Amino acid sequence: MKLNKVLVLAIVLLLGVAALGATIKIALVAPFTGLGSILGDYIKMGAQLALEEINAAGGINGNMLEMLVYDDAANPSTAANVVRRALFQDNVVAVFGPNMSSAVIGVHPLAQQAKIPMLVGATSPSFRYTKIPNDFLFRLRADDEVKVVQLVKYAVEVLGIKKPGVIYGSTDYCLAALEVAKAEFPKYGVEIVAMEQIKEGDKDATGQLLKLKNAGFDGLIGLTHESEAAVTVNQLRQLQIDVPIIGFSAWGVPAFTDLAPEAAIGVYSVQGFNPVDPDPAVVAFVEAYKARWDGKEPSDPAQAYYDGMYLLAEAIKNVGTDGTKIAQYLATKANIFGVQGELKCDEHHNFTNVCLISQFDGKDWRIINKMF
Amino acid sequence: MKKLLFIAGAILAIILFPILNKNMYHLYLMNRALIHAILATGLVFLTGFAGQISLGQAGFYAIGAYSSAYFTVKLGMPIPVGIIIGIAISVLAGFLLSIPSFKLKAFFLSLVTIAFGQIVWMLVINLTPITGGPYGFFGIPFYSLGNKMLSFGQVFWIFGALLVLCVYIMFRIKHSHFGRAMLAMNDDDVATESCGISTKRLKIAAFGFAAGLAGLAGALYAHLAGFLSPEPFTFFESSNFVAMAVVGGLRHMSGGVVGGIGLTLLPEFLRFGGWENYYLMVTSLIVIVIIIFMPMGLGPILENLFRKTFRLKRSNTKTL
Amino acid sequence: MFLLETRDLSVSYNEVPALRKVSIKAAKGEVISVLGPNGAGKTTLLKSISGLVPSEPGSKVFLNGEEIQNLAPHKITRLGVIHVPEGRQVFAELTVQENLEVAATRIGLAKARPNIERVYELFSELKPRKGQMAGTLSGGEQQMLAIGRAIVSEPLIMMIDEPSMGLAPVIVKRIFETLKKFVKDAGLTMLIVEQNAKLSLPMSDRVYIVSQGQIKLEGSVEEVKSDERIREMYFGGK
Amino acid sequence: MMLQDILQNIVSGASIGATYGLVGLGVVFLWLTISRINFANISSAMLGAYLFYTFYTMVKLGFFLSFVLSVGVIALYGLGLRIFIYEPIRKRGGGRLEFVVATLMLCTFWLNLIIVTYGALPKPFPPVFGGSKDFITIGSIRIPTLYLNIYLVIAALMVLIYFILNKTLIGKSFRAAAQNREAAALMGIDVKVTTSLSFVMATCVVGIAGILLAPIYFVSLELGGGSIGVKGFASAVLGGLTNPYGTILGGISLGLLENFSTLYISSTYRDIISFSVLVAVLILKPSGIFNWKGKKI
Amino acid sequence: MDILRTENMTKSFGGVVANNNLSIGIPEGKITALIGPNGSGKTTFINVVTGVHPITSGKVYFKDRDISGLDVNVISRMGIARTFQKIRLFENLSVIENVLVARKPFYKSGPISVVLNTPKFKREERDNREKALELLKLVGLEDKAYDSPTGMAYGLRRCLEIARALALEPQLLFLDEPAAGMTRDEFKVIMDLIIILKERGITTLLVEHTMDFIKAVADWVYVLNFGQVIAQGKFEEIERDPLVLKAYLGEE
Ligand SMILES: Nc1ncnc2c1ncn2[C@@H]1O[C@H](COP(=O)(O)OP(=O)(O)OP(=O)(O)O)[C@@H](O)[C@H]1O
Ligand SMILES: Nc1ncnc2c1ncn2[C@@H]1O[C@H](COP(=O)(O)OP(=O)(O)OP(=O)(O)O)[C@@H](O)[C@H]1O
Ligand SMILES: CC(C)C[C@H](N)C(=O)O
Ligand SMILES: [Mg+2]
Ligand SMILES: [Mg+2]
Repeated sequence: MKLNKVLVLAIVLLLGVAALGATIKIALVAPFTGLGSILGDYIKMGAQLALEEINAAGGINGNMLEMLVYDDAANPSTAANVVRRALFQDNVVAVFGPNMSSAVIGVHPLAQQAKIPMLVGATSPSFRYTKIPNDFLFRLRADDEVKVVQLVKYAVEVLGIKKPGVIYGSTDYCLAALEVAKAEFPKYGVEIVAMEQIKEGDKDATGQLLKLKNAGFDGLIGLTHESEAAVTVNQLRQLQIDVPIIGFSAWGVPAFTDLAPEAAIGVYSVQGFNPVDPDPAVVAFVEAYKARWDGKEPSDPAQAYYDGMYLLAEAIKNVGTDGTKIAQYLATKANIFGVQGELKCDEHHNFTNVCLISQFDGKDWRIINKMF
Repeated sequence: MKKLLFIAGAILAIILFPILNKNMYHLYLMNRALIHAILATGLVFLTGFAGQISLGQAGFYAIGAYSSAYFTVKLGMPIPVGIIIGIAISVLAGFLLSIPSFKLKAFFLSLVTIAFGQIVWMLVINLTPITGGPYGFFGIPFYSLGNKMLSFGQVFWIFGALLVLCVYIMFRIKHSHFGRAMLAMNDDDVATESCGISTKRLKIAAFGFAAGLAGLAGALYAHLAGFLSPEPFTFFESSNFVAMAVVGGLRHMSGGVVGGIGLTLLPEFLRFGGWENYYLMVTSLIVIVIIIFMPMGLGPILENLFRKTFRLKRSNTKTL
Repeated sequence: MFLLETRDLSVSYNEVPALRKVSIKAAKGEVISVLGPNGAGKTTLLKSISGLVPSEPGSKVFLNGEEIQNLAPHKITRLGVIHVPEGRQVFAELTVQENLEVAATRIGLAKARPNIERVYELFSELKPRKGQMAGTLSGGEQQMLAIGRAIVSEPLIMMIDEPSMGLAPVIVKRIFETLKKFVKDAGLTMLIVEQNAKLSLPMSDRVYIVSQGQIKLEGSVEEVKSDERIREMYFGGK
Repeated sequence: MMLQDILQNIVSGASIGATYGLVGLGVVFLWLTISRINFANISSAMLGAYLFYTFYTMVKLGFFLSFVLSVGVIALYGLGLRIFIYEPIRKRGGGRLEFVVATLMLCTFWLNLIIVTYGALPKPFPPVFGGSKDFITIGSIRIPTLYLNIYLVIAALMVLIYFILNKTLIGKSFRAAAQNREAAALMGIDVKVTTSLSFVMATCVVGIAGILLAPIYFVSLELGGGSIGVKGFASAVLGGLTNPYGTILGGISLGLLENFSTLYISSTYRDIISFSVLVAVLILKPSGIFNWKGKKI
Repeated sequence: MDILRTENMTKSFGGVVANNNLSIGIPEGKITALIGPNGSGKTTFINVVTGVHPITSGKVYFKDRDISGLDVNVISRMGIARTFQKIRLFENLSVIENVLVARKPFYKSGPISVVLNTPKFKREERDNREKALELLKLVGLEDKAYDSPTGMAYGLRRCLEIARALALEPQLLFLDEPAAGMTRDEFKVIMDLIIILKERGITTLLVEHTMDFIKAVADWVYVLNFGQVIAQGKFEEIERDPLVLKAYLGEE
């Protein structure tokens, strides 16, 4: 059954390639090995789904898309190797990824040098166009500043948190969010009472939580990755500390709630994507994704790169495969409706600012609020 | 004569490579390979000759990289000065790390070196004002002459020359009273001391030398890549460095070079085309297989091959 | 039939021959001395009998008429061929007591308990050191322990490599007296490699002189003693 | 700070530390029996956890059968380690460092094998040892039932390993064979069997540890590549690499050190502090502070 | 004149007192023997004097200089060389290199001249190699100079160890059971060697259990038991001492 599908697909692809000759090579740089490989498969599956759809519909002006996949091991230094290979040896038309912010900041000059557009799902606000004016660099989803601004707003205005305590991780993803939070709370006249770090991989947060408790916090702001989120909520319950909890985007995913299904009930999160979103575009995407990938559920990066592939296809369809032209088109003209809604390049070179506030009800993330 | 031939061959290869191959990716990769070769050469010296284990070499690599980056970017020093400062700080750290080795043997020492690597790595992450922390350190100047940027090919020549220099220094030291003393210490501490040799000083020197080469490698990397982030300085990298030294051949001059270049290129050949999930498994299996079948490393085997093809005899000053 | 017999035993290290077609025999209850200069191959002979070094094809070792040259060393040991190796080879990080207990592997700990006590009686120096790591014993104490281990395992044949090495004269005497008693009481068969021929010959039945990996001379003690060169070498022309 | 909080911190620190010690037991075992450090030690924990997860959650075989099967597979793996890694390297003249590198690479291998077979997402562990809501309350301190179960197993394993190695003849022959293979053979010890058994037992201990720790560490890659491996090694070294009790104590003190530097100094610099203390302690007492016999390696 | 003197030297390992309040003098230019039952503390004496074991209490004077507490290498360079009861060679070095290791203190070239391979360094290397060969000749190992010491016969290994010790150009030489495991023929070589050394003015302290050997060479004998001196004198006197007879020689 599955094999058949693959076979048919392969034949279609082959026929397409044989019939039309030229293929358009695109690179995808993401982590597939080591501890950082959680995201790689989502990214690849999202992008590939879009690519197959586009090819099945006849490709771009009759030319098929071909995706070359590269592993960056979630390591900017490796990303620097593979992006060079993509750009200078494999001569791709565009690069998707890397997905890690520090890697993007490290390698984006190469895109400029090669005049090839680079579309990334990394979310740190540190490489907004206003700060790093690279005409070839684009972001496919809402950046973290957008999300944390919403998170803080919700925490103060709706949850009524007056003395927020923050627990955060040690990656750039967490630290960048922390910076934004530190700047945002004072705008509401609220001071963060304590900030404690939990390292990736730690399985005990007693010390940190006790410190927050002693600082008298009345709400927890969670800026960590999924596993640490699970550790944190589990231990909050153990210590019988009862405060509202609102977490960053890594808190709004099944990877977190699966690990702490009971303790996570009632937790709020700011999300970039919610699979139970009733928006028809989302519903269609989730169905297509599940059908293609054995019932696996998509996630935020999957939709971002899915959208990205359509954006790129749109650009190539209109201006051909010249990198500079594609970049110009993406920056000024590209405008499509994707899973995330309307995609259009803004002054930060972000295509969207969509995010959601949701609450976990023990099974799903119930959407409370969706912002564009 | 034969030695000259060998050296001439090596130099010729280094000179020709960038002329024959202008692919930016290949050159960049070879530059990284040379950097790793320099670092692994230091490890061959430290472990193969002096008998001290270090599983924290990425720590020195980081110190060299961030120091040079800091001094060139934040304090505006020229690149060579930055590199020298990077080496100097690494060497000092190396001296410091040699202190536990006076008392600690083998695996107790290896834990200390792991801890050292972890401490440096966590300092890199947490000393954000100096290192940029997990955000990374950006805008590190690339090699240039006057105000003309060098090409990757020219950089390759510089790195190649540095590597040859490092191996040459190690070669001379190995075939001197210092090298003999180190090999002796590797066999038997007490007997070496009884020969009137201070093993403490030898250990300090060996750690210093290896740290210096790692620092040099780090500094070279910083200016090659143009940015730094904590990821290339983890325990995983430290263990890769040791793997390079072992795969190349711990007790051989060429060990670091063969292992450093080999283990940099191997995963790059496999990282693509549907292999992206599997290549690390394959690479680690290949390394295991090499160790199982050739625990003495690839270096000596290549040396023999070279000897056979050029019909060279083994030199008669036998070093066992 | 002989209890132990080697036939054309040859051994090489890295293709350099160390033993060439050596044939020796030992009947039950016999004490055999093996003499020879440094590097003659005496140690190699014992090692190849006990299986520590592989012998070359064509070599045969018989124990009670059965071929044992291809058995693993621990199996040969379990058959009762106990080798006290050159250089003591005590387990440095086991205590004295533990060293003796490990030696009981062949016959089982329960059966070996009285033997262990006998060793402590025989080598009273070891008794206060029961709990000391064997590696920190003095050279002679280690030698006592090595011989003690052999005694614990109730050998059928004891092959002992330079037992007097590093031992004070008083202990040497004690050891040789004990060994004699074992031979007499328990019918032990012994193969002694000993440089101090003055000590080993009086208790030996027959002697093999090895040199450059070959048997140069073989015979009873008297026959050997009458050989001029041997007297020169081992008895200082006395 | 309230006394109750401090007590709670002690309990949590000691608990997480005990898990380090548990992993360290595997290190000690292999060190004592073959004088090698298996840097893929922690991989056995990951394999144990994933195997159990497969048998219990995916194949649904029930607790007992799943446990036995997982441990059985791990035992085979241990045997494989000896036959395919340890022996060939030793036979061809490779030393400890070659074994170190081979096992480091093995660690990478298993990690990525798990990624391609199970994916990289952590998986929840079935609450067979106590759910996330089960606590024992002593005064005002709450200890998850899960941890109590873990304590029991740790105590049992610790005593068992100590007993095997120091009180049984087979244990002594393990150690003898580690120190001198030739002499061990001359004592009638079958060195092949003892090394096989050592590997099997060392991997099984860590494999069982993996199953036990999975509720805390999740069925995740962290069990096979995170910091717990290094911390387990550190615990073993604090126990002098030879002392099972010392190893557990070493782990517990490491955990306490971590939790108290979080509480009183800084959560950011916690690991730097604990690693520095570790180094200092080793320099002061090279044979391990929790190694009262003072044995040297 | 005593070249080496200990004053109330005590060494204990936990409860075991291996050397108990020893006050011993080693006369310069003579051959002194140190004998005693197994475990009486002879090797420990050497280890403490050469700095391998830290001293528990008391003092050691070498040519009237207090050397207790100094590092092994410092003491060795002052002119005290030794061999080990259990032979310790550098198995990964060739025979001549084993000897050359002990020549290191005589090299003047620093790392820089080594790396530049200066003529001065080359000359030094050549001279020291010659010196090493000379020593190998003295002990009869010159034809094995470039072989590995591993697998070499026991007696030859012992000789190599002595050559290595002599490479330090010592004034005082400690030999810990040099004749153990040798035939008369073979230890004669070493006996002759010690006498040659004596003629060259090297003081030797000899630990041995072979009485023929001691008898032939020793000028003075100390007998230890339980870490204390129980007798001293010429060998002929010692031989008849009832205490020694009972504790060591085992004759009634
Ligand atoms: N492991 C080895 N590798 C290479 N050669 C060896 C090895 N062991 C022994 N030999 C060689 O084999 C020969 C016989 O050695 P063996 O040890 O059997 O002599 P031996 O008679 O016991 O001498 P000794 O009286 O010194 O103990 C020697 O020439 C020695 O150099
Ligand atoms: N590290 C140690 N711990 C405990 N006891 C020790 C240690 N080292 C030596 N000893 C004990 O000290 C005593 C003296 O040992 P030493 O080696 O000096 O004896 P020796 O006179 O050289 O004997 P031999 O003639 O047997 O070589 C011995 O009984 C030994 O067991
Ligand atoms: C979701 C995160 C783990 C990754 C994040 N998007 C980044 O920019 O690094
Ligand atoms: Mg012998
Ligand atoms: Mg002694």
